[in-house]
Amino acid sequence: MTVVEEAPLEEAFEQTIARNDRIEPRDWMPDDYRKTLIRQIAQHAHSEIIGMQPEGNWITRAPSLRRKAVLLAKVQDEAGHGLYLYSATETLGVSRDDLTRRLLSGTQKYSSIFNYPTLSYADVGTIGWLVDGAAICNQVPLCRTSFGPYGRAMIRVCKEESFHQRQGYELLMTMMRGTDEQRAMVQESVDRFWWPALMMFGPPDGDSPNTERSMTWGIKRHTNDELRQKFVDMTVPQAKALGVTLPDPELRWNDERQAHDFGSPDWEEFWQVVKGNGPCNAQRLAHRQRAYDEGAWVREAAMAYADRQVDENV
Amino acid sequence: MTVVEEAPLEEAFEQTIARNDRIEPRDWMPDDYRKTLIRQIAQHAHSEIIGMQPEGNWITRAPSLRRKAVLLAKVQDEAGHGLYLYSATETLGVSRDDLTRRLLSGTQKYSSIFNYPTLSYADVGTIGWLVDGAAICNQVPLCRTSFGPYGRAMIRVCKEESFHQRQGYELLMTMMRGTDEQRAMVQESVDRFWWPALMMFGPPDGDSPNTERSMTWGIKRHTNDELRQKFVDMTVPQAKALGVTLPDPELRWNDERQAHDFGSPDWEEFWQVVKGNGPCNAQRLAHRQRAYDEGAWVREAAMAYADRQVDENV
Amino acid sequence: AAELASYCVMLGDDALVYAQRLSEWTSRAPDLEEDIAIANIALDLVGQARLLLTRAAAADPGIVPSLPEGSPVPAEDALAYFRDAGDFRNVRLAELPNGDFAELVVRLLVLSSWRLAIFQRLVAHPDPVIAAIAAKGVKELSYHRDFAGRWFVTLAQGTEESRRRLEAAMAGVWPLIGELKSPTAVESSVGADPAQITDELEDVLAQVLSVADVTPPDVRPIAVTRGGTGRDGMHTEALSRMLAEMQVVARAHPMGQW
Amino acid sequence: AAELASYCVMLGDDALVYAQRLSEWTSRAPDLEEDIAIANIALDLVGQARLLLTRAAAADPGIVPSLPEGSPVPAEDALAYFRDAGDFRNVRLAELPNGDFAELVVRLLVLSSWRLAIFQRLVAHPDPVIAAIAAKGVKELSYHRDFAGRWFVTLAQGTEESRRRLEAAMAGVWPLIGELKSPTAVESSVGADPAQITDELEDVLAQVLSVADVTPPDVRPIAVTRGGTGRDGMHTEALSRMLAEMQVVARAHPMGQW
Repeated sequence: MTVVEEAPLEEAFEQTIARNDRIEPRDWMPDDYRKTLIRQIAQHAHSEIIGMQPEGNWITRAPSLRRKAVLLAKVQDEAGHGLYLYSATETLGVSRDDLTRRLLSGTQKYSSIFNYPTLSYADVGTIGWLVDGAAICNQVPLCRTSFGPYGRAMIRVCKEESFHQRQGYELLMTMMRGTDEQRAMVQESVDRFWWPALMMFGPPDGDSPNTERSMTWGIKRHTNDELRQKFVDMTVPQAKALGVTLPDPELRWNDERQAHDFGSPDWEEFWQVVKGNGPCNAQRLAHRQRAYDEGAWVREAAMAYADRQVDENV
Repeated sequence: MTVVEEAPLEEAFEQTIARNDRIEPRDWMPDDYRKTLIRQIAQHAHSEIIGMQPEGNWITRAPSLRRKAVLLAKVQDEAGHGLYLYSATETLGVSRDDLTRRLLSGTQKYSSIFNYPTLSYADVGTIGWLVDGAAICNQVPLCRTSFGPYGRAMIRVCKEESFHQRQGYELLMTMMRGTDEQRAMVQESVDRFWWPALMMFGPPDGDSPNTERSMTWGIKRHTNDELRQKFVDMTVPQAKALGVTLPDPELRWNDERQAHDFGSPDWEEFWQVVKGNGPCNAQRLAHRQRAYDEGAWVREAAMAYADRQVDENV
Repeated sequence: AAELASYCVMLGDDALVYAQRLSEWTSRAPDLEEDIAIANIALDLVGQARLLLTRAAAADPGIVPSLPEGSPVPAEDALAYFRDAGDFRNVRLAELPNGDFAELVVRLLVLSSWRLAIFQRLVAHPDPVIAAIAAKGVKELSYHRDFAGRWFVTLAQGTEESRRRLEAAMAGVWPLIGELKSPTAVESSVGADPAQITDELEDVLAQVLSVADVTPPDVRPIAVTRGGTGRDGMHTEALSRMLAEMQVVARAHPMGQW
Repeated sequence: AAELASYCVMLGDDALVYAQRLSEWTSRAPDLEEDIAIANIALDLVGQARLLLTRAAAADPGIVPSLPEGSPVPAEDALAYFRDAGDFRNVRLAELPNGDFAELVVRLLVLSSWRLAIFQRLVAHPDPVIAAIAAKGVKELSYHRDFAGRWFVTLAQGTEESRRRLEAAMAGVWPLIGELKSPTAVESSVGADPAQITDELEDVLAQVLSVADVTPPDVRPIAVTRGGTGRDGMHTEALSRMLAEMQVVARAHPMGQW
C-alpha cells in the first residue's frame, strides 16, 4: 500500500467513524487505530482469563451445590468471553498464543481489580455485584464501538455479564437474609472491594492520556470520571436495598448536581497495583504461567496429531 | 579370603552365636548370614520410612496443638529409627542410597501394615496401640539378636516405640472419654486395623520358610505364631480397659491353654498386599519416589558443595 | 426404598466427587477450549448429583444428616456437605487426586464409559424419576465420553511425550477399574444388570484402545480387603482431604442461607 | 492487657502458621536428616505458639472464641482451631504455600532471622512470661537460623541448578519482607524496638548473602493497600485453604477430648 493510495482510504475510514458505522477487519484502518484496538481488546481478553482465578478460588468450596453450579458456569463464561475477545483480536492480525506471551511477559496488562485476593465466599457475590457492575458500565458503550468484531463480541459479553451481576447481587441478598455471620461477611467483603471497584474506571480524566484519542476514534465513548459517577449513582441505591454500608464517609447525594459526591480512591495504591506490586499480581501471573507451561505438551500433541491427520488425508 | 581360612572363622562365628554373644561388623560372617541380615534390617528401616506416611497424613489435621506436637515428634522418631537402621545396614557394606533404590524398585519390602490407609484421627491412636504394639512384640527379642549394631539399634528403637505405644493408647483412652462420635471413631478404627495388625507377625509358621534358619542364627528368637499369640494375650485386656470390641467372634479365653483362642486372618489378603496389590502400595511407593526425585538436586548440591570445601582445604 | 436411596447415593456420590476433582481444573487446563469443556462436564455431573441425592433423600429421609433445628439447608446439601468421608459411597476412582491432563483423559474415559453404560440401562428403570435422570444424563455422558475418547486417541498418537504420559496415566487408573466391575448387593438388586455394564465397559475400552493403538497396562487390580471398597465407605486417604476443602464453608454455617 | 494479648497473638500466629507449612514437609524432605530437622523446627514453633496463645488468652480472655457450654477445648486450641482466617494476625510470609526446598531455606532464613532478632530483645520484656518464652525461644531460633543459613550457602555454591532455584526462591520471598519491617502500632508500643529489629534483620541477611556470594533480587515490595496486611487480618488466598485442612477435625468435634 503506497502513500498515494492512503488519502482516500483514510477519508473513507473517517467517514465511517463519523457515521458511527462499523469498521470491519478487511477495511483499511490507520496503524495507530489497529494498535490501540489490539491493546484494548487484548487487555480485555486477558482480564477475562485472569479474572477466572479470584472467583475460581472458591468453586471447590462453594457452600451449596446450586452455588457451585452457578459459579462453575460463571467462570466458564469468563473463559468463553476470553475466547471471543481473542478471536476479535485475531482479526487484527495477532495470534492468541502471541497475546498470551505478551500477558505472561507483562507487556500487556489486565484489569487491576483481579490483583486483589478473594477472602470469603461473599467475595463471589461482591465481584458479581460491584466488579461486574463496573465492568458493565465500562462495556455497554463499547457495544457501539467502531470496530465491528469488538462491538459484536461486547454485545454478547455484556448480556452475560448483566446476568452475572444479577446473580452476584442475588447471592449477597440471600446472605443478608441469613445469619449475623453471613451479614458480617458481606459487609467485610464490600469494604474491601468498594475502592478497587471505583479504580476500575481508570485514573481521573486529567491523568488519562489515551482517553481523548480513543473517543475521537469511537473506541471509547465516555470519560473515566463520567463512567465512575454513573457507577456510583447506580450502586448507592442497590447498597441501600441490600443493607450494606459503602465505606466512604464523603459519600452523599448532591441535590444540585443531581448526583452523588464521593471520596477519592487511593491513586497511589492504584498505580502501585498497575505497576505490578499489588497483593496478587505475582500470584496471578505465576498461576497462568504454570497452566501454560503444564499444558505445553498437550498443545504440542494436539498439533502433531492434527498434522498427521492432514498428512494422511493428502 | 580363601576356603582354607574359612573353617576356623566359621567355627568362631558359630561359637559366638552359641554363646549368645554379638557378631560385630569387623567379624567374619557367612555370606547367607550377611544377606539375611541386610534383607531384614533394610526391610525394618524401610518400614520406618514408609511408616511415616500413614501417620504423617494426619499431622496437618491434628485436632489440638498438643496432639500435633506429639504426632510430629513421633513421625520424626520414625525417621530417626530409619536413620539408625540404615546405619546398621551400612556396617554390612551397603549404602543408604542403594537400599533406597531397592525399596523404590520393589526388590526390598517394608511392613505390609503401612499399605492400609489412615482414615480418621483415631487411626493415629490405633497405630500406636496395635501396630506399634505388634512391632514391639516382634522387636523386643531382636534386642538380643546376634548382630551387634542391629541389637543395639533395636534397644533404642524399642524404648521409643514403647513410648509411642503408650501415647497411642492414651489418645484412644482420651477419645473414649469424649463424645459418642469419638467413641465410634475409635471402634471403627480398631475394626479396620485389628486383622492387619495380626498379620504383622507374618504367615503361619508352616508357611514361613525363613524362620528356622533365622532362629538358628539368633537373628530371630520366636516363631510368628508364638509372637502372634503373645500379642493377642497382651492386647485383649487392654481392649477391655479401653472399652472397644475386637472384631473377632472366635476370640475367647481358653482356660486349658491359659491363652486366647482367636480367628485366622485372611491370608489371601495378606499375600495380595505383600505382592503389591494392597489399598496403598502404589501410593506409598509413589510418594517416596516423588520425595526422592524432588530431593535429587538438593543432594547433588550438597555433594558439590562438600567437594568444593574439600578442594579448598587441600 | 432404603435400597433405592442407597443406590441413588452411590450414583450421586460418584458424580459429586468426580465433579469436585474436575472443578479443581478450572483455570488450569492446557487451553481455553479444554477449560470450558472440563467445566461443562463438571457442571453436568453436579447437576446429576443434585437430582440423585434429592431422589435418595425422598426415598429414605432417614439418610439425611440432621442439622440444627430450623436450618434452611436442603437435603441435597445436607448430604453433600454434612456427611463424613466414611458415609460417602462413591467408587475410589472418582476421588483420586488429579494428575496431569493425560490422567484426566484416562480417568474420564473410564468413568464416563462406565456411567454411560449404567445410565443407558436406567432409562428403563421402574422408578420414573431415575429413568428421567438417566435419560437426561445419557446425552451428557455421551459427550463426556466422546471428549475423553478423542483426546485419548490424540494423546496416544500425538508425540512420544504424550504417549508416555498416557501410558503412565493408564497404569495409575487401571488397578481401580476392578471396583467398577464388582457390584454391591444393592447395585445388583436395584440397578441395571452389572454383567451387561461390565461387558459394555470392556467393549468400549477395547475399542478406544484399539483405535488409539494402545495396549492395556500390565498392572494388577487393587485387592479386596476386609475393609471393603469405596461402595462400602472405605476410601483412600484423598477423600477426607478433598471433603475438608469442599465442605468447609457450608459446615461453618449450618444455619446459613446461600 | 488487650495490647499485650494482641501482641502475643501476632507472634503466636507467626509460629503456628509457619509450623503448619513446615509440617507439610514431613516425609517429603530431600533426605532423612532434613526431614528430621524440619520436623524439629516445626515442633519448636508449635511449642512457641502454644505458650504465646496461652499467654494471650490469659491477658485478655475476651479474645478466645466462644465454644459450646461445657466444651473441654483449652484456650490455646480455641484460638488455633476456632478462628477464621480474618482473625489471624500472622505476617503473610508465614502462610505462603510451600515451594521447593530452596523456597523453604530462603523463607526460613528470613523468618527465623527476624524472629530471633525479636526474641533476643523480648528476653528483657517487662512481662515475665514473655521474657521466659523468649529466653527459651532464642536457643531454638538460633538453631533454625543456622540450619537455614548453612543450606543457603550450600545451595548458593552447590550446583548451577541449586543456585538458580535459590535465586528464584528469593524473588518470591523478598517482596514480602517489607511487611516484617512495617510494625503495627501494637508492635511498636508493646514489643521490642522495631527499628533495631529491622536493622538486625538487614544485617543478618546482608551477611549471609555476602558469604553465599548472592545479591538481593531486583523485586519491589508488595504495596500496602487500604485492605492492610497480615497483621490487620488481611491475608493471601492461601491462608483460608490452609486453615480448612488444619481445623477440620477440631471443628467437627467442638465437644471432643483429645
